Amino acid sequence: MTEDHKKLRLELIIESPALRRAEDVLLDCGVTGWTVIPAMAGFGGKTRWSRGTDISESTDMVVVICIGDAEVLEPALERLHKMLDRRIGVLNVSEVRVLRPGLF
Amino acid sequence: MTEDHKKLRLELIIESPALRRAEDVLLDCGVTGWTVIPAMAGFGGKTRWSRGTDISESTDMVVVICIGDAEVLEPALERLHKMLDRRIGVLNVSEVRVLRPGLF
Amino acid sequence: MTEDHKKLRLELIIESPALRRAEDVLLDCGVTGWTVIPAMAGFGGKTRWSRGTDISESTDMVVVICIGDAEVLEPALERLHKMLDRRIGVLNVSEVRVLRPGLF
Amino acid sequence: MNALSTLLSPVVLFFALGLFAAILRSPMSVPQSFAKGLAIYLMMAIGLKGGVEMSKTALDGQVFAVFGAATLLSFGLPFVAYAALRITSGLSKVDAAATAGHYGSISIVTFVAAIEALRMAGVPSSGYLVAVAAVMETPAIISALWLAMRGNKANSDEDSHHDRGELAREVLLNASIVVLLGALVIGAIAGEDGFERLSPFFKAPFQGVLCLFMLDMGLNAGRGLRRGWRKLGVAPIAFGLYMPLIGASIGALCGVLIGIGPGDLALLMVLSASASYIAVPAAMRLALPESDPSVYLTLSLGVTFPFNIAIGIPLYIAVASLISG
Amino acid sequence: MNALSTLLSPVVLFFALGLFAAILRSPMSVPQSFAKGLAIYLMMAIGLKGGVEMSKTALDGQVFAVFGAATLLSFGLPFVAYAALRITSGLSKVDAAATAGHYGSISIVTFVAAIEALRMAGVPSSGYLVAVAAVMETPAIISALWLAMRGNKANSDEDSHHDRGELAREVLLNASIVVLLGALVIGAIAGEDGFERLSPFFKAPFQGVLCLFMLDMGLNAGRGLRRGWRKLGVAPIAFGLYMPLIGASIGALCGVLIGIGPGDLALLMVLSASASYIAVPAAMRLALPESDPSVYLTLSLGVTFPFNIAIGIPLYIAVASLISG
Amino acid sequence: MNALSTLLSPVVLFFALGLFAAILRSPMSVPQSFAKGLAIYLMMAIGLKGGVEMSKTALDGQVFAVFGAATLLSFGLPFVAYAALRITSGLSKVDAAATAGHYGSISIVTFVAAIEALRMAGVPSSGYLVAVAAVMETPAIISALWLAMRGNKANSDEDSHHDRGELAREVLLNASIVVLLGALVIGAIAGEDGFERLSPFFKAPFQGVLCLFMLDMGLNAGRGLRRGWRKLGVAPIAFGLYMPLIGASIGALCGVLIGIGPGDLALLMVLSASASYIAVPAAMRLALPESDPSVYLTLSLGVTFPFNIAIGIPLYIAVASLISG
Ligand SMILES: Nc1ncnc2c1ncn2[C@@H]1O[C@H](COP(=O)(O)O)[C@@H](O)[C@H]1O
Ligand SMILES: Nc1ncnc2c1ncn2[C@@H]1O[C@H](COP(=O)(O)O)[C@@H](O)[C@H]1O
Ligand SMILES: Nc1ncnc2c1ncn2[C@@H]1O[C@H](COP(=O)(O)O)[C@@H](O)[C@H]1O
Ligand code: NA
Ligand code: NA
Ligand code: NA
Repeated sequence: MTEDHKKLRLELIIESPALRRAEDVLLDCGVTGWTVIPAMAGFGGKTRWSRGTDISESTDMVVVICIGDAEVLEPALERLHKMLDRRIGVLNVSEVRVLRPGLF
Repeated sequence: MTEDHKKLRLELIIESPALRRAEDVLLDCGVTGWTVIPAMAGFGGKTRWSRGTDISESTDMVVVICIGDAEVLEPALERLHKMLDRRIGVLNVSEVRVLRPGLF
Repeated sequence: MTEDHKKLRLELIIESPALRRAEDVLLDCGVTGWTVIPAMAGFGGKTRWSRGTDISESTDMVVVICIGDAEVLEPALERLHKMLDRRIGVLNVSEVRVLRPGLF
Repeated sequence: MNALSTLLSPVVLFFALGLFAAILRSPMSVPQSFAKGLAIYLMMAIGLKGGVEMSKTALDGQVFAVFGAATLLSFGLPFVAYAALRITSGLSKVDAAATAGHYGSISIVTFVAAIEALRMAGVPSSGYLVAVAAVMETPAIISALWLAMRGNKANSDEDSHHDRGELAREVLLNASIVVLLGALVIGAIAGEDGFERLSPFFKAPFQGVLCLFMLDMGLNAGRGLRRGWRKLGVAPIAFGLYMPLIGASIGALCGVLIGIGPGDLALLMVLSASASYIAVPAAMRLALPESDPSVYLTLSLGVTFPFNIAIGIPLYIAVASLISG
Repeated sequence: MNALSTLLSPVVLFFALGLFAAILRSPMSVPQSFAKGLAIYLMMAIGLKGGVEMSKTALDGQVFAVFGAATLLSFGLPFVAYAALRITSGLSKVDAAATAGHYGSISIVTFVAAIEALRMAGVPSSGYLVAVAAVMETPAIISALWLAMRGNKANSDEDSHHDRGELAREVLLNASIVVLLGALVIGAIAGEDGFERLSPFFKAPFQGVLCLFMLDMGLNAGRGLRRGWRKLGVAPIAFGLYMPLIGASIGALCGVLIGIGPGDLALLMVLSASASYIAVPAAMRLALPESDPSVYLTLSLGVTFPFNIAIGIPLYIAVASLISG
Repeated sequence: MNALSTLLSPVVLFFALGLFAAILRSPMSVPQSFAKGLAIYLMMAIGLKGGVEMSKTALDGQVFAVFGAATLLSFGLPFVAYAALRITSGLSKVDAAATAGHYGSISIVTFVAAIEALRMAGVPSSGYLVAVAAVMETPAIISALWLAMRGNKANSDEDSHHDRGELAREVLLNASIVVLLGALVIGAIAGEDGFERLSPFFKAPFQGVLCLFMLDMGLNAGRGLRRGWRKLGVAPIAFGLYMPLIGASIGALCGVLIGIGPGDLALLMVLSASASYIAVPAAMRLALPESDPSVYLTLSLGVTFPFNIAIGIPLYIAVASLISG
C-alpha cells in the first residue's frame, strides 16, 4: 500500500566550482541524499553562457535536487541562501509528495 | 486562448541500468511521454558518487520526468514505488499546470 | 533573515534546434534568467529517442527552467504555448518559494 | 578491387557490426560527444587533403562546370524525390518535402567512405570535390522549404523576417560547411609542405578513425531502423533504396556531359546518391517542425546510408570506370 | 625485463599518478565520455590484433581445451571467492555473491596491460586469447546469480520471464563482448594486409592511448578507494589482494595441464586473477539491485586492479616463464 | 621563419577559423568533453617531452635562477596589472584584482603554441620550462586574493579555515598542474628510450591535435568576445592588448639578467605575457565569487589569447633572438 508523505523539494542552481561547498552544507544539515544535474546553458546577470566556453568548467552551472523533510531542509535553505549572498545562483523550494518515506 | 489544466509531474531518480524497466512500466501504464535527464553526481545511502567513477555507467543515476493525468500516473506511481523496494532511487510527484492539454 | 516569496517555475521541454527561439521569447518577455539542462532520452509521439541517434543533435531535447514572477511569466507562457503549436514539446508551470527575491 | 573486397573492408564491416548490435538491441553505445569529435576530425582531414590537392592544380572551366552542375543537382533532386514520394507513398506533403530535401543534400560520411574506397582501388580523384560536397549541402533545403510552403501561406506568417535571417545563418554556418571549407582553404595555404607535419594526425590514422566512427554510424542506423521502420510503409523504404540509384544516374549524366574523369565522376555520383543526416535534419526541425523526424532520419540514416556504404559505392565506382574509364 | 622496469613503465606510472591525485582529492578528471571512447578504441585494437594473429594459425585441440578451461574458470572461480568471503568477511550473502561474480569474470584493461607488458618483455602470445577473454566475461554472472538466489525464491518471483530474457540480452551484448568479438572477426577477415592500413591508428599509438586511459583508471580507482574503504573491513580488502593470487594459481594449473606456452599461460593467469568492473557491475545492478556497488567496485577497481597492474602482471609473467618457459 | 609564416601556420589558421565562425554566430561547436580530453593529451605530451629532455641535462644554478624569477614574476605581475587596471579602467577593486591574477598566471595552450613555433623556427629550448610553466600557475592567485581582500575583512570572515585549506588543495592539484608535473616526472623516468614507444601517440600527431584544439579555442574566444565585449569599455580591452607586452618585457629583463638562451628567453616571455583561462578562473569562482567572469574571461580568452597566438609569439621569438641570439 502506498502512503503519501509531504516533503520539500529543494532546487539549487549554482556554479559548479561552488558545488562542493553547497554539498557540504546539505551534509551538515543532515539531509539523506541529493542529486546533481549538469546544466548546459543559461542566462542571468545580463549575459548568456553555454557549456564549452570555458574549458575549466568554472562557468558551468549545475542543478542540485534534494528531497527531504521540512525540519531538515528549512535550516539548509537558510544556510544556502546565505551562501548565495556572494555568489550567483538561484534557490527554490516546492512541496512534493513522496512514496517510500522511510528512507528519507 | 490558453487553457490551464492541472496535471501531475512525476520525478523519478533511478540508476541508469534500471531505466529501461522504469520506462517499460510507464509505457505499460499508458503515459503519453517522458523525458530522461542525466545526473552527474549525488549522495545517498551514506556514499557520494560522481559520473566517471565507473566507466560502465552502472552507478550513474538518471532523472525521469513524466507529466500526465492523475488517472494515468497514480497506477504508475504505485508500480514504480514497488520497483524501488529492491532498488535505490527516489520518486516524487507534484502538481503542475500545463498548457496544451490535448496532447497528453 | 530569509523572506519567502511565491514565484512561478516554468519548465519547458523542447527540441534543441528550437531552443534559441524559446530563449528569445523569454528574453523578450523580460525574465531575469533561465537555465538549460540537456535531456538524454525520452518518449513522445509514439517513438522513443535517445541522444546519439543523430549526430547533428537535431533530435536532442532540452529542458529549460525559468523562475520568475507571475506578471512576467504568464505572457511568456502564452507565447511559448503558441510556439509549441507547430513543435513537439511540453510546457508546465508550478508554484515555488524562492529565497533572495531581489534578484529576479 | 572488386565489389566483394569493398564489402569485406574493415570500414564496412565495422558499420555492419554496429548495425547488427543495434538491431539485436545491444546496450552498447559510443558516447555522442566522442563521435562528434571524430566527425569533426574526419571533416578536417578530408578538407585539408582536398585543399592540398587544390593547391597543386589550376581551376579551369571544367571545374566551374562541376560546381554549377552540383548546385543544380542539389536544387533539382528534391523535386524528383518529392514527386516519387507523393506518387508512391502515403507521406504527407510536409513529410515528403522534408524527406526530399535530404536527398538533394549530401552525406559527408558516405563521401569520406567513397574517397577511401577510391584510394584503395587506386582511382585518382580531384581535391576540389570536397568543396563541391560543401556546396551541395544547402540548396536542397531551399527546394524542400519551397515544396512544403507552396500554396499555404498560413504558417509562414508566423515566421518573422528575423527568424528567416537566423535560419539562413544557422544553415549556412553549420559545422560541416565551416569545417570543410575552412580546412580546404587552410590546406590550400599550407600546401604539400605544410601538410607534411599534420599528416601523422590527419592522414595516417584516417582509415582507422573511420572504422571507429563507422561502428557508431552502424549503431545509429540500426537504432533508427529498429525504432522507425514500423511507422514507414513499404513504399518509403523502397524509395530509400531506389532514390540513390536515380540520384546517381542523374549525377552521372551531368558528369559525363562535362567530361570529368572516372574518380571524380564516381564522387559526383556518390554525392548525388547520398542523403543528408546532419545539416538537413537540423534545418527541418527549425523550418518545418511539423515534419516527422522518424520518417526522414530512418530513411536517410537507416536505409540509404547502409545501402550506399555496402552496395552503392562499389557500384558507382564500377559504373564510373566503365563510362569514363 | 624485470619487475622494477614494469613498475616504472609509463603505463603504470600514469596509473599511479591518477591514483595519487584522486587520493589527495585533486579536482581533476578525464571526461567520462572521452574515457569511454578510449576504452572502445583499446578493445577494438586488441580485438583486431588478436584476429589478425588468429588468421595466421590454425585452431587445434589445445585451443579448444583453453576455451573449455576458461569457461570452467569463469563458472568456478565465483564459488571459491564466495566461500572465502563468507568465511572471512562479514559481507551479506548477496554482497558476497555479487563480489564473487566480479572475480570469476575478467578486467579487459588488465588484460590489455598484460599484453603490453608481454610485448615489452619479448614473450610471444596467441591472438585467440582475446576471444578467451570475451568468453570469460559472462559465465561468472550466472554463478553469482545462482549463489545469491539459492534458497530464497521470494524476490525472484518479481522478475518476470520477460526481464530474464532482457537481462541475458543486455549481458551477452554488452559493449566489451560486441567490440572484442566483432573486432576479432574483422581482424581475421582483414588479415595482415588489411590490418596494415589500420595500424597507424590501432597499433602505433596503442601504448600512448593506454597511458592516457590509465591516468583515468587511476583517478577512478583512487576515488573509489577513498569513498569506499571506510565501509569495508580488513577482511574484504585482504580478499581483494589474495583472491587474484588464488585465481592466478588455479588458472596456472589449468594452463599447465593443457600445456600452453609461457605467454599464453601468463595471459590465462591474468584473466583468472583479474576482476571485472564493466560488465559485471552493470549486470549486478540489473539482477541483484540490493547488492552494494561500493563493496564490489571498491574491491575490483580500487584494490585488485591496482594490485594486478603494479605487482600481479610482472609476477604472473615471471611465474609463467618459470613453469612453462 | 618570418612572422607571416607563423600567421599562416595551420595552428593559427584553425584558431582564426573558429574565431570567425563564432563571431558570425555559427551554431557549430566542439563537444566540451572531447576538447577537455584533447587538452589533457596536449599537457601530457609537452610534460613528457620536457621530462625526456630534462633527463638528458643536469640542473645547474641558472635553472634554479629561472625558477626563482618565474615565481617572482607570477607573484609580481598581478600588482602591475592591478595598478594599470585601477588607473585606466573603471573596473571595481575586486574585478581588477581577479583580472590581475589571470595575467600573473599563464596560459598553457599559448605555451604549447610557442613551443611548436620554436620547433618550426628551429630554435632549441630547454625541457625544464614545462616545470617553470607549472610553477607560475598559482602564485598569482595569492597576489590576486591579497589585492582583493586588502582592507575589507568583512567577507573573509565567512570563509572558514576549512574552506581555505580546501581552496589551496583545489588550486594546487588542478588538472594542469597534476598532468604537467606528473608527465614531466614520468618523462624523466622513461627517458629517450621509454619515450620512443610513446612517440607515435604523443609526438607525431601533436601538431595535428593542436590544430583541432585550436579550432575549439577559436570558437570559445570568439563566443566570449561576442558576449562580453559590450560590458567592457575601451580601457580594459586596451589593457588586454598592452599588458602582454608589459609582461613579456619584464620577463625578458629577468631572462637577460640570468643569461638564458634565445629559445628559453622566448618561452619565459610567452609565459609572462600570457593570461590564464583554466586554473585562475576556477580559483576566482571559489575565492572571489563576486568578481565578474565575463570581465576576466573575455579579456584573457577573447583578447589576450588571440593577440599572443597571432602577434605575440612571433614577436617574442624575434625579440628574444635579437637580444640573446
Ligand atoms: N530566474 C532564473 N531561473 C532559472 N535560472 C536562473 C535564473 N536566474 C539565473 N539563473 C541561472 O543562474 C545563472 C547565474 O545567474 P545570475 O545569478 O542572475 O548571474 C544563470 O546563468 C542561469 O543559469
Ligand atoms: N533525498 C534525496 N534527494 C535527491 N536525490 C536523492 C535523495 N536520496 C537519494 N538520492 C539519489 O539517489 C541515489 C541513491 O540513493 P539511495 O537510494 O539513498 O542509496 C543517490 O546517489 C542520489 O543521487
Ligand atoms: N508527458 C510528457 N512528460 C515529459 N516529457 C514529455 C512528455 N511528452 C513528451 N515529452 C518529451 O517531448 C518529446 C516530444 O514529445 P511529443 O511532443 O509527444 O512528440 C518526447 O520525446 C519527450 O522527451
Ligand atoms: Na544527394
Ligand atoms: Na577473473
Ligand atoms: Na602571465
